Amino acid sequence: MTTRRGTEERIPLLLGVLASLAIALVAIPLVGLLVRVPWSNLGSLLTSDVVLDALRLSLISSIAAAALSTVLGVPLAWLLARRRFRGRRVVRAAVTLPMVLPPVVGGAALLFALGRRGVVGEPLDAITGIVLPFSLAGVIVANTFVAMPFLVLTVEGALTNSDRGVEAAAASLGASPLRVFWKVTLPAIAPSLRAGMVLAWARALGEFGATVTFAGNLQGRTQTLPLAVFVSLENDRNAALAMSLVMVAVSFAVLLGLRDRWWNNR
Amino acid sequence: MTTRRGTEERIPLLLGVLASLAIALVAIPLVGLLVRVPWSNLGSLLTSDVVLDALRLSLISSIAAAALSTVLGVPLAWLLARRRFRGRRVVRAAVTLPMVLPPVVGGAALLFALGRRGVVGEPLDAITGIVLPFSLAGVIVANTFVAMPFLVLTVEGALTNSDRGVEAAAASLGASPLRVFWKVTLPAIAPSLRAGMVLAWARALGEFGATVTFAGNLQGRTQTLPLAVFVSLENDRNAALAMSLVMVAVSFAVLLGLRDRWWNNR
Amino acid sequence: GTDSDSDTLIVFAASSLVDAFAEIGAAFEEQNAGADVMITTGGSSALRAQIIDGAPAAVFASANASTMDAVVEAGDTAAQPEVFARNRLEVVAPAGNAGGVSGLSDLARSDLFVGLCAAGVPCGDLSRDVLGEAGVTPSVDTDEPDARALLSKIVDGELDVGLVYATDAASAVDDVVAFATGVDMTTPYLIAPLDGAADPELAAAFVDFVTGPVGRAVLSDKGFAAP
Amino acid sequence: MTASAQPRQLDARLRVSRGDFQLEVDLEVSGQQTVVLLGPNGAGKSTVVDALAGVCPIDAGRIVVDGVVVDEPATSTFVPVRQRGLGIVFQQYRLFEQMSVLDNVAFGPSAQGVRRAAARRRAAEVLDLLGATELASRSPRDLSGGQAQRVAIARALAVEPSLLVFDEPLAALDVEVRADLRRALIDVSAGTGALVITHDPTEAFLLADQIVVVEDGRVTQRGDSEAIRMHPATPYVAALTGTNLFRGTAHGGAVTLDGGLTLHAADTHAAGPVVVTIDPVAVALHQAEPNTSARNTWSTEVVAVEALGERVRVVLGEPFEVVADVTPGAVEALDLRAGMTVWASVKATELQVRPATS
Amino acid sequence: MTASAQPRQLDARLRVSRGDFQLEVDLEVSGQQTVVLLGPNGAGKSTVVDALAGVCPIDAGRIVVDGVVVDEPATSTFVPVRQRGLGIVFQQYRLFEQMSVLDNVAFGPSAQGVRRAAARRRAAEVLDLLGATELASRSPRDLSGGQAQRVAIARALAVEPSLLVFDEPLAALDVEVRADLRRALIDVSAGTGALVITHDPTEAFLLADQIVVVEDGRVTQRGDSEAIRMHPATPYVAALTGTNLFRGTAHGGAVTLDGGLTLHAADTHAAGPVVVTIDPVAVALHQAEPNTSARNTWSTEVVAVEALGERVRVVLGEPFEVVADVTPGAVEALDLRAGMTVWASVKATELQVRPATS
Ligand SMILES: Nc1ncnc2c1ncn2[C@@H]1O[C@H](COP(=O)(O)OP(=O)(O)OP(=O)(O)O)[C@@H](O)[C@H]1O
Ligand SMILES: Nc1ncnc2c1ncn2[C@@H]1O[C@H](COP(=O)(O)OP(=O)(O)OP(=O)(O)O)[C@@H](O)[C@H]1O
Ligand SMILES: [Mg+2]
Ligand SMILES: [Mg+2]
Repeated sequence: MTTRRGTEERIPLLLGVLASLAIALVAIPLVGLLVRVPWSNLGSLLTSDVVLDALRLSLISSIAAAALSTVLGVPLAWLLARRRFRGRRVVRAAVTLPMVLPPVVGGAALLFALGRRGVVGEPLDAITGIVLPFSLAGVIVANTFVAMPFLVLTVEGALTNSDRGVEAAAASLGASPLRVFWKVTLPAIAPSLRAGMVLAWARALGEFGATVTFAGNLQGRTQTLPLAVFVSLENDRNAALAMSLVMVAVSFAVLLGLRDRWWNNR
Repeated sequence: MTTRRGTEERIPLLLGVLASLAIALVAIPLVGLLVRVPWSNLGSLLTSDVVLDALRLSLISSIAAAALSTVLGVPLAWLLARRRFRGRRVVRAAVTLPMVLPPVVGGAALLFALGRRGVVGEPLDAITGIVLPFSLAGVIVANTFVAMPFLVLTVEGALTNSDRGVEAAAASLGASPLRVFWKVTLPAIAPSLRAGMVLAWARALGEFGATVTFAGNLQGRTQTLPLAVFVSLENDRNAALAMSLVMVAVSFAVLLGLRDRWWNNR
Repeated sequence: GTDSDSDTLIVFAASSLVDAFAEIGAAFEEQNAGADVMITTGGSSALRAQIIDGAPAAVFASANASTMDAVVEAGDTAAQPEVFARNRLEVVAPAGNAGGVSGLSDLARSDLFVGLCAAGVPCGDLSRDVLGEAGVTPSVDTDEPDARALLSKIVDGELDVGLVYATDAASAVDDVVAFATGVDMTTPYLIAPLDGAADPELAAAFVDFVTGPVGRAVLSDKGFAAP
Repeated sequence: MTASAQPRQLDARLRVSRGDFQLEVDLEVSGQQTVVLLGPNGAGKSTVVDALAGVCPIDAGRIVVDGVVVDEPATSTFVPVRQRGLGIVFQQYRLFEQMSVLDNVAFGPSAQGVRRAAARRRAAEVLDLLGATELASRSPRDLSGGQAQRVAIARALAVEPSLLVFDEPLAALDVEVRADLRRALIDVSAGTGALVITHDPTEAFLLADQIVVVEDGRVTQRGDSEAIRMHPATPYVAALTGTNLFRGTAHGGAVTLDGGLTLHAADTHAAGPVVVTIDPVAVALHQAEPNTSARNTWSTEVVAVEALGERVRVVLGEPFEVVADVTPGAVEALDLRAGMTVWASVKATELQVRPATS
Repeated sequence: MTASAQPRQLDARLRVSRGDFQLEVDLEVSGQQTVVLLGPNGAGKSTVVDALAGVCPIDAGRIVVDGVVVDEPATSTFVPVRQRGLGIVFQQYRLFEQMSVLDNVAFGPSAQGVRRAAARRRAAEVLDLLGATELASRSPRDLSGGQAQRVAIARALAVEPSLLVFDEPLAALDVEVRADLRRALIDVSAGTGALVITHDPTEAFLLADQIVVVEDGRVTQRGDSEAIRMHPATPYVAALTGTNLFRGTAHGGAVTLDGGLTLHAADTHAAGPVVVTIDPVAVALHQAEPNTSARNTWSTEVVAVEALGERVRVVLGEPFEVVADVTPGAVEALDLRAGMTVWASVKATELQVRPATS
């Protein structure tokens, strides 16, 4: 249904002003960034091996982390929202911790646990030969660690909000809990699930501290864009700005590419 | 209504396994961290001026940033979910950028924009005498910049999901759009709003890169816990671990303190 | 906290100076009643960026010449910078030396996890100069953003070998074994008072104090070489 | 009962399209009239409400409430619903789940600037009027279906609107409450006009000063209860009032129905398109081909048999669907059951033939 | 019509508390019976559905479906609803908004392992049976109220359950569809039992093999339509069937009602607690104090006047609420209006006095 112009109420002044301030808070720094970007020699800065490698690794690892966060995080959110079990509050509080920990500390914690000398990492290495640090898998683990909580909390909030009567109806038609979850519960919270996935993806794309601490920083293997940016900030600021621009452009492209329908499916 | 034991369906195996993996991914590193914490001389490590100053600043700035994110971000989310306007997709994409930008770059962007020599900062200083960088206000601005997008996306997702018929009913009873928003729309998405606020608060509490770049790292003025942790990581690892523990404890206390009712109000 | 800004001396110092400057600052406060020295540490270039962007620092101590040059160029220094210390690199392996490291040439071994400072940060540039001089092509697994991050990965045993500053190795003497590189190359540390100092005299006094006998003694105690 | 000087409460020319569905309805409510919009499912009744409530802005036409144009695409006029002075009960209730029942009802007065305490007093009054006082502190989530509907009605009444719009206000209510509420509605709407939407003919006939029948988005008949009962214009209305109605073409004593069948009629003057109605009581049933003076006889299948108070209603199928009302005795005598074959007869004089007007 | 060898479809002793509300209802459905649960709003009818659906597990008692105990707290038995073989239509429909109507209806068969294409064929069939074929590709969000209810019914029918449970299945449906559906329901539930919940007595009387009347969480009467109609046990049932019913105590030719008023009765033998019923037709109205042989006369206020087919129903207020059915002529003669004062009379012989059983 297309709406006739003039049939929507004016935006309330207060909301309009606050929303504009919010937009300004985000937009002004971005403009500040764009102003400083070395537009003239952008081309050469961006086609270097370093940037292309980092872009590739960033896309792979952030998408993998978002996917992993979704696959693991949605069931966890469901559990938190739908089942009462002992220790539920502790689990919920624990899940938010990776958001609170400074990423560098998070990376250190990952090393303590999954590093070559880590509590779990050492037996893992001994038994399977898998070493997470200094590998792409490690980058993905670090990204998932920091990104998943965003997905879990978003989805849990939506599940708490959603109508359980419909789930009861589905069960009464003979659907197993898994089927109810997959066919009824998830589609009903689709917009929030999408928001959670975007949050997780974006957080993973921008992730720096945990990654560099846990997975190290090697061009072509573990150096994602934020790492490349950080390293160049030290010595070649223009390159750093140019790479930041790449990140801005990539996420803009992805988010604009997700058609409006993807967000507003009703 | 208290549920009789045994009346809930068993947790589907697949969901149980995935949720357990999710919990493990979060819990194992935390355990790793706890194992390494220097429990014996924790007392002396934690009562230093540095830690107390940083804790105070962290609490103030993260709460202020969460509040500011809510005040500005909720109206923006409403605008994105409820009104069609030109550039809506661009605004939505732009809002997510601070999540994607490496925090350090975000801090640099803030400096370019709001720094003493910045596009907006210079006139601001000249006219009002307000200087944001290297001040507590700057820390709050930096934290809000990185934290607000999480709130906006979470709330927008929930708004998209929510029943607009109820809003129409409220309007038909004579309520202004602002009243509808405040009395009907917001209460209806309360769980997601809370999730968004927790996300924003947690993100602000853990924020490091943008803060250090934009607001510097002065003990007692701008040095929040993550900054203090980072500095100690360089020279006194035990102190860094002890401080990380403080952060974990604070957020655990806050999240457990938010009674279960706060989350599950239905 | 800060009582009054005029008594507070904000010093921006390269990360590797943390321990040394903490001691020097304390000694300076003792000698100058009412002075409150606040040390802010970070990567040299991050500090440089903040100074150029107007951070209220009174003194800048950098771990290489180029960052200091940039600050001078920006016109933010109040006096000519001085070299006040030097640092060199050492080959470092975790205590126990499970990889059997014995010198610079082990950095070329692909069976070991090898770490360096990233190119562009002072210790990374120096590392590459040293390796080039010795004709060793390292088999690198990670370019760490600074020497401290690199050191802590070695201390934890995550890396088998790396090149860090001698001062860093000295600070972790119980947790690592160190070997000389066999190449005589050092990096200079420079210090200068800054234009934006709230109390320029105090800033100049602090610079003098660092380059004076007390400063020199503390620095050599922490493993720095004389200028 | 048309108002004279006083402006009409509602004067609407609605043209709305919703997906494939097209609505074209003109409506007037004036004075203290209760207009009932009656129609089958999916006819567009709730769409009329949505148009009045601004949820579905009209594509063409005009809505005037109390003399004020509130929606007119041609002049780009659009007044938000909150300024339209309507009290609407939506078909799905749409209660505010996060507030108590009392606060739900007090919401309207509060929104109109009444102080909190006064708004709650007003709410308590209205709840009392609807016999829902004991629900005041409950959450809407904990109400039964009928209780929720009562609260929705109370909420709309609390704002003292200049026009009440009720979408199926009584559907979920039990019979006792329904009678009470019907009285309350008549009381309340004594001062104002009311537009009541229903698919229940009894309700319509009881409440209405005027009935507007809507089918498939168009008005098919207007009039007071009496007129609609006596002269149903469409098969739907005929079914409502328990009459058989067919369209066909008359030609000298016979009528060929649109289905193809030809019936004999007593009226030999009618010609051209006509509407034929047959009272169900006039349809007689027989076990075998009847030897009767009735001019129209045919064999047919019994589709259903339903008790209807003292009579029994028998639905007949092919070749043409007719309803017959017979006595329980006849049912027993014929052993009527769904699926069996019977003979039916209608006297030519029982066919009422009127020229088709629309 | 009780089943003999075959196990009962449903045998339930339900004890549930929900907030302040207590439900204590015993129910049986056997063979091909349709049992109708009839009761006023908030009586606990939907709570019965919730208990059967496992949404509100019972606190005590036992639910047996098709011979299998599905809920019994004493033995900690609890079978999830999906294994109970029930086809439930909830009062709020609860359609899946993210699926098409067809997929909504196909959901049940799919969940029971029917292949996708077959499930959709089955769904199309059921939609066809309910005359909703043209809705198949629509979204539930775009349906009218009645259309949504039809889809909800189709969805429950599609699973071919061993017991159908319908919570107000016809409330939102228009009269034509209602009649169709009623037939479809009777058809479908011919093979299985059905528990139909309604507040509409006509619906109850039409559908029921047995009626269970629930009031305030308790069963107040059971029986077939005839029994309930002839011998209403409570004022609610009496009102449903258009009868006046009072409780009181008889003592030699007089009955003192629970309200305090004493009436004369012809029956002089009754003593102790009794139920008194008065046919509305037996209540006569007069402009002034009547000079009549009727032993009971009193002055009262007219609360409401409602047309009721060929009769007019007059509701009288203090000192005791009675309904009188009079002719339109009488209304005109007396100029009856709500609010006026009239005299009423009832002959002692018109009081039917029965001993109170419950
Ligand atoms: N949001 C919508 N989008 C598209 N079509 C719709 C929408 N809502 C209703 N319709 C269709 O418009 C037509 C009219 O619907 P409406 O709700 O007005 O019917 P109604 O007369 O109120 O019926 P009922 O008695 O069943 O409530 C129906 O065919 C319906 O399917
Ligand atoms: N979730 C709930 N929590 C507490 N009380 C409830 C809840 N749901 C219903 N009730 C109360 O339980 C009683 C029975 O409600 P129920 O829904 O079973 O009534 P009903 O007979 O279906 O009525 P209706 O005809 O209005 O649908 C009512 O008083 C109702 O207010
Ligand atoms: Mg409708
Ligand atoms: Mg109910």
